[in-house]
Amino acid sequence: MAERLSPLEPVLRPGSRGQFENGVGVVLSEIAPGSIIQLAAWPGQEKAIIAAIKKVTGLALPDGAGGGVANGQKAAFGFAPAKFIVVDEAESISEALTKAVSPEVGTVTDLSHGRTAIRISGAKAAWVLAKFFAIDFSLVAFPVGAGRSTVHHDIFAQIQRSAPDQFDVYVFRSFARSFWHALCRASEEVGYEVR
Amino acid sequence: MAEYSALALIKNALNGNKDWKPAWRKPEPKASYDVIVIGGGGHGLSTAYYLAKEHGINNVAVLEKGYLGSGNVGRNTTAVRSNYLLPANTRFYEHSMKLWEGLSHDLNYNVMFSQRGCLNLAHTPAQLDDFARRGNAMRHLGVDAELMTPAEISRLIPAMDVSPDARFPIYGGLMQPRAGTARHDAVAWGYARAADRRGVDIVENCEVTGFIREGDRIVGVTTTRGDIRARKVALAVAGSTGRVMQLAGIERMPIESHVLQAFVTESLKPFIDTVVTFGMGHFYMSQSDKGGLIYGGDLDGYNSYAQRGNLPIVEEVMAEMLALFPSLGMARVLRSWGGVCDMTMDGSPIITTGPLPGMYLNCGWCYGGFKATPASGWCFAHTIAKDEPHELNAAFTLERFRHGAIIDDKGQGATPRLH
Amino acid sequence: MSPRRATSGGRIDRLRTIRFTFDGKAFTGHAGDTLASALLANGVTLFGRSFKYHRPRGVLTAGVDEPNALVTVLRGDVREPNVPSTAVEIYDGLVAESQNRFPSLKWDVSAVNQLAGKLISAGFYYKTFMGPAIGPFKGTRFWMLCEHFIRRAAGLGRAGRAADPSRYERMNAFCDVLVVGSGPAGLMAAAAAADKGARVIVAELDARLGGSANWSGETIDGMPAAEWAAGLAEGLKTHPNIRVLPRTTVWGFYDGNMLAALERVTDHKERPAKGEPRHRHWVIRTKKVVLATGAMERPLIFPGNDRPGVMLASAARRYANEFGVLAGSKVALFTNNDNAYHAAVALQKAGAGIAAIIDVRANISDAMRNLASDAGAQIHTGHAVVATEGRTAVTSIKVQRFEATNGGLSGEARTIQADCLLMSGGWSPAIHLASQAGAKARWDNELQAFLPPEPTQSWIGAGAFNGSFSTTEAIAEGHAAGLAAAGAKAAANDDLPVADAVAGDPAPAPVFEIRANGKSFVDFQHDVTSEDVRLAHREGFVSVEHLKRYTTLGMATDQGKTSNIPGLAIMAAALGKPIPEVGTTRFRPPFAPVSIGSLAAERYGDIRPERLTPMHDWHVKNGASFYAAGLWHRPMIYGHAGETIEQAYVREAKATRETAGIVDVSTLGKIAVQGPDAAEFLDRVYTNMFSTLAIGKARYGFMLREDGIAMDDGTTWRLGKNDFLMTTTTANAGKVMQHLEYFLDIIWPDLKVTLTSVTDQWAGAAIGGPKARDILASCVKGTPVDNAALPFMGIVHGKIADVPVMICRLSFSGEMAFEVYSGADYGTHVWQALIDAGKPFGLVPYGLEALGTMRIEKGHVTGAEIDGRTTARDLHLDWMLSSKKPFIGSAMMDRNGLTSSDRLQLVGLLSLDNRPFNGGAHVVEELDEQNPHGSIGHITAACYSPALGRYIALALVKGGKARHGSRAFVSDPLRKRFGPVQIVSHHFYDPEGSRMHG
Amino acid sequence: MLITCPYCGPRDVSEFTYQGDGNRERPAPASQNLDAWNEYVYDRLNPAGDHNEVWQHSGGCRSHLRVVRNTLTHEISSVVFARGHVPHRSPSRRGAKA
Repeated sequence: MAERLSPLEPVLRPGSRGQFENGVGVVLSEIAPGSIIQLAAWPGQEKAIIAAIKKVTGLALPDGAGGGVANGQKAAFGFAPAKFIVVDEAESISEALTKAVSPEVGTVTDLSHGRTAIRISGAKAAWVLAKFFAIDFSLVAFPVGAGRSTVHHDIFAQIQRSAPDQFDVYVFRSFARSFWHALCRASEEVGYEVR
Repeated sequence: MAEYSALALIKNALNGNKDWKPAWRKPEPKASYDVIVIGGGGHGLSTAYYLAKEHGINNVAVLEKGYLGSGNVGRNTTAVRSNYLLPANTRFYEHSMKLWEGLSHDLNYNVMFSQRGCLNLAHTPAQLDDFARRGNAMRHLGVDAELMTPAEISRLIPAMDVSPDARFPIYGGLMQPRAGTARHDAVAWGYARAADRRGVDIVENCEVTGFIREGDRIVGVTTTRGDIRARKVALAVAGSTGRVMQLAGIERMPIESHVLQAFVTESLKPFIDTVVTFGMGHFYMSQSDKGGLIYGGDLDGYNSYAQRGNLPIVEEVMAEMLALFPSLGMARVLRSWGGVCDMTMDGSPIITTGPLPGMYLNCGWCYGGFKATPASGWCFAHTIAKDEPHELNAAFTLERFRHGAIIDDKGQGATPRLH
Repeated sequence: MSPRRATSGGRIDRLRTIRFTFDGKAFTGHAGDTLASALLANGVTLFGRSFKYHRPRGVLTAGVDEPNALVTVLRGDVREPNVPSTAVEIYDGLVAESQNRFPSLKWDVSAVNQLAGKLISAGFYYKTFMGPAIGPFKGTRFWMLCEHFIRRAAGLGRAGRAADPSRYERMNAFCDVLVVGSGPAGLMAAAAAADKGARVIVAELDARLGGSANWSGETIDGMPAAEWAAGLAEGLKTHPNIRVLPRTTVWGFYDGNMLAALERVTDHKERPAKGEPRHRHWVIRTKKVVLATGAMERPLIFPGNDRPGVMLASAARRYANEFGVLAGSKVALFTNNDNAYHAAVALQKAGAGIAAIIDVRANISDAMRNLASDAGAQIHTGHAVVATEGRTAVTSIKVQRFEATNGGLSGEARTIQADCLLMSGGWSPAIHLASQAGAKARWDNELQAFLPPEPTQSWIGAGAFNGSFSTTEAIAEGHAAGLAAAGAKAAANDDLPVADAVAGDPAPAPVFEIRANGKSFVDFQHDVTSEDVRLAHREGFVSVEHLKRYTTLGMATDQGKTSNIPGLAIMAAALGKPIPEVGTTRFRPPFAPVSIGSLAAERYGDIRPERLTPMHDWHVKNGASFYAAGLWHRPMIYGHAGETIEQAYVREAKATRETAGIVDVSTLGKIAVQGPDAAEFLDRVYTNMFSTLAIGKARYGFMLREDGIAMDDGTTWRLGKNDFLMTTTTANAGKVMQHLEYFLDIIWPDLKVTLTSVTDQWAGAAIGGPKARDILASCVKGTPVDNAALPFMGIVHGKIADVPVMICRLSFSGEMAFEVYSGADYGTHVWQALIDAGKPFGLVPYGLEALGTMRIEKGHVTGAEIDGRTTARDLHLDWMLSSKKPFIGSAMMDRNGLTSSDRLQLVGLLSLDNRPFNGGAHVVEELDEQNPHGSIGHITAACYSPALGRYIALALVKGGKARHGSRAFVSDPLRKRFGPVQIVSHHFYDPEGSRMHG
Repeated sequence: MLITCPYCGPRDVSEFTYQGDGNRERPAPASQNLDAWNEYVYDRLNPAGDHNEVWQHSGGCRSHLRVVRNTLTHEISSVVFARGHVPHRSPSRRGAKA
């Protein structure tokens, strides 16, 4: 099959920029997972969805609003009541999930092309993201694995904290380039490296 | 000699300014009047003035719960224009414009009406067509309107970014040359003084606490300064309509009260000589004679009686301002304030008899109240005096919603925050 | 050595010399100086001109409350007007200018305004300039002529036209405790809260933490207060729980304990570091706020109180102790309270001579007498200053015996030589933020000040903010507030720092004004005098708001920080009422002026993000020019060299009708509607039926609002039993999504439906024209695309260039056409494959102009017709209104206002003079170019129709269909286009649809 | 102003869309009672004080919320899901194991 073309392709230029002479504050990269899948449960069917996610991906989602888990190749998190995002390096888990979720339980929606996944990591990652998003990035308020739905003006974002100093930001594909530019600019102050 | 004139100024200056009279008396309310107007804002005062002037009804009290002009007449961005799309609105606001043009003389009070023009910027060809539709609609009703090219706009407002590389480049604009600004407080004070000189009692610090009824009929009000009876009780309390109608037992109205913020910068030397609006958001600006840039944007977007705004709109307005004027990043906002607007379901006002016998209602001014002040009072006075609307306000009924005869200039439907 | 720089003292760095210019003249100062302190040190007394009378003015204060000494700071062409020089930190190369003077600060022609004095008193402009009632200057003309000159005389600094090159940023912060102010109270509060584990932010508006400790000259814990504060501040900066924000003004207290602050990150630097913002706009959400904002000293109101060299006593004390600068060499002080005595000592220590202390009070304490004697000052109790002399600086003052109880003056006026007069009229706590938070201040008669109200939001006050003016109180209250904010309690045995100072009486004598001959200024910047306040009283402008608005008292850039209380007091005296009955104004954001750039923050230069389709880069490479469509960029035309826009779209449309064309439709809103109740849900939201739609088929759908007005249209595809893909117009995608979500959540929560925006998931290419099917057939694998396999409104799945695609046969252009959807990341790949496949057939890419042309020819409606006022019937779409079921809007759509016969209805127009139409032109029955009237409707969209070979338009016209075949006129006075038209059906082209059904 | 979304926690008002008076009752879909429709579509309670409102967390989880908010002080006294969804517990402090 043809290569997938990221909206960031012409603008993602590896290298260090901004005030990086004394070390980079953040590292920016695109994750480009094979699959980004949304699952939604009907009332009372959340556990069944969580079980289906576990069955297909092996990821055990914790209870609670915005709870999530990330292991490097795969990730999952809640982003709205009874709604979850599952991310996988593999391209076609949507079919497996669709099989695992019957219409009585909920729905599966493939967003693999519709969302662009940008990773920001490093000591200043929370500082840079706080320039855009009005959510509390402290570890206490936003634990590792958890997911958040938020917005920067017109740009809707789902954010998962995949490590203490690492966030994966899912934005609508059509906005990805604009957001990338803004993110780079906001990172200049702390020095950044694009990988 | 007129009470106010250049000669009077000189005469009084020579006398140490000791002889100026109060702009209006501070009378005790009488036990009864022919007409009570509730609300000592622009609309209430102009209603009282035109009742006296046009209809010879002088036995009138204007009741104001706080200080005179404490509502939206003193909290707006002072723009005056009649550049509406739909004929009912255009005719009404054009009548207002004509009254504005003679107002300082009429009131013997300089309301500083400055016809410096109002320019709506268009940022796409489709938007320019839309503005042309409106401008042509105005022209077909005898109202002035012109389209401007980006080059003309650049000459008129040199500080504006008209470059084609702008995020939303300017394709042109709709200009109403006769539009402009007026000194908002002066409008309230000018009407108050002129009404006072015609015998109207203006009673400040007099809050209406209830309505006196005989059967269904409203025959007066109870107030913090005692009961006052009247043959006719007229409401001009936009911003508080919900609250006052509740006192009359009417809980539901086609109105939501929303807070609208406004801003002024520090005084600057002349920077912009017209009123300008941004087409890809909600932003409007002019410059006061003192030099402050006066500007505003969208409603905060939720019901409020608090006259207090929130931060997101502040940020949005400033961002839009800099999109047009990138040199103003270093200018500074000096003050912000909030006014409470009666937002109706179609964005157009209500001037009507009723809804209760003995009651007359003037409300629902949304954003448009200040520029409407003369015509609103003029039409309302007619409606009160004749017990039927003038043809200029005949469409502004309460019943229009039920019948679908809505006057929706923005085409947003029954979502008040979008009008 | 600078003439007014003390030989030692202050917290400036005397080893670092900084060079700057003021009004073109070179000066030097030291690191740590403000522009005001550096200029004062150089002996400069004249800083600016006042607003109305253009009187010479010097420095009144040492901080953000400065009304007089405003300057414009220049960086190249970029101007920052109206900055108080008291708040500008100097840096090498700083260029500053004075304002509101011509030709120079020293010789200002407008100073002639002073002669007009009484003529241009408060509100004079309301009483004149109306002009004649008849003649060429009637109406508004005369006023506008006057206004022209008034505007040029008014205003302060000049804003530039050069774009501001600065960067601004927003920062969202969360904490447990925000401490505002870092004087002794703030420092103590921050330390106490952080030690209890709270996340703390400390904001200080000055560069240096410490507040009054930096200039009080007191001793705390046995060391100079400034050193004590510096030590504590150092501890805070390294505390893991604390973020310290110097140069940060907390200016707004918003709902929900959300505060806004402005950090001036680089204003004090010659140039910012890479990526560093000039200002950072902090939005801080905090559980508790500790307000330790201190208090501001008030001036006294007496004739000549505005002369350069008249300064607040606390400001002079600060200049002496913090900057090592003497406000004068021979200093007189005028006071109604004990504070001036401390200032006298500070100045004397710094090297000034103290000429006299004039105190309105008849009796003062022994402690104060001792201070005066330490300072070598002669005390004149029961006296007042009645005049000052000098032109651009004080040279002497006149004093007279004064009776504080009745304000009476008596005896001979005596002259005292002094080059500086310091005044102290008592203190006003800086309660602005508390007032913004929503409550009303309360008057304290003892302190003659408004004190903070009961909190309406979650804040705690400490120190001078509370009216607790001693350092000992500030330390204790700060400590207690910090603990309380962190949820702990202060204990009696807490070991607190001990401040050592001569105790003064915090209460001033209730004297605000000395009434003697001459102008006494209340609002210095706006030139509001005490006589203006009394004039307002005479004319009935007696409520505090009327006073402000009529006289402009307190409306200047300093927002009345020095003038509000004296103004109120003079009005109260005129009314014979106590001050609180006149009222206090509610403070509103901002506390001090805020740069507009900081509020626009990262959106300055980037007002809205751009939305790009998957094929955007292809369009750019292939010569497209673009329109903004909401946030999207959409190709308008793919112009060839030398083509006009009309030529380009005519070529594109023609090619499409003759062979084939392809257009990017990825911007259409796409909503996945999934779940067992999806079909039922669609039946309720669309006017027509969707439950009957077969899997693998699409249907055109139409939506109304609740009020029966048309809302949106689009096709919806049934991909599975429980799986629909709805498309919306580009413009309404977000609105329709919210509309559907509202009904699902609020009205029909029992329906099992999931709604997901999948606009960005799919790339869409619409390929249409007589050759479209052949092109598809040549490149689609895995499915036939003939009439049988892919009938009108059918959907098939296949592959193009190895990529899975979904193809629906539907048409907007009126040609046989197909929408090809693929995963967005494959969009360009599929698009290129279609372009390649189409090459032999003559396929052309086309843009919105050609798309618009073809839809006008077909009479399809878009946003110009579905404009929020039209109904389905107006648009001849009544056939879409199912009578078999209720749907959103069905109950309201038949109201008589929406069905009356004179509504605007959709028609077509043919140009009869072979000239183009413009959108927005009106239609009339009788042409009158001079006096246009009688509009019966307007043109919604117009084009040259290549298919018809003439100019056509869609229009909304009263009566609509009934006028088909009749003649009318286009009337477009805005563009001076008038001419005859024929009204026809809106279906101009192929009304039977034979081409698309083919 | 902050609104505490039952799912997302306290968020800025800018993340929410106001959907107005929450006291309105939609007539049965097939109802022809024009008075009832008129009241539902056009009439609003507009109290000065506590108001029952509907908000959507459009910049977050997109849930609709029923909010009781004081129109004089902007104080919010209650927020629940409009959709009768069982309120979620707040996220555990431990979070997920990475």
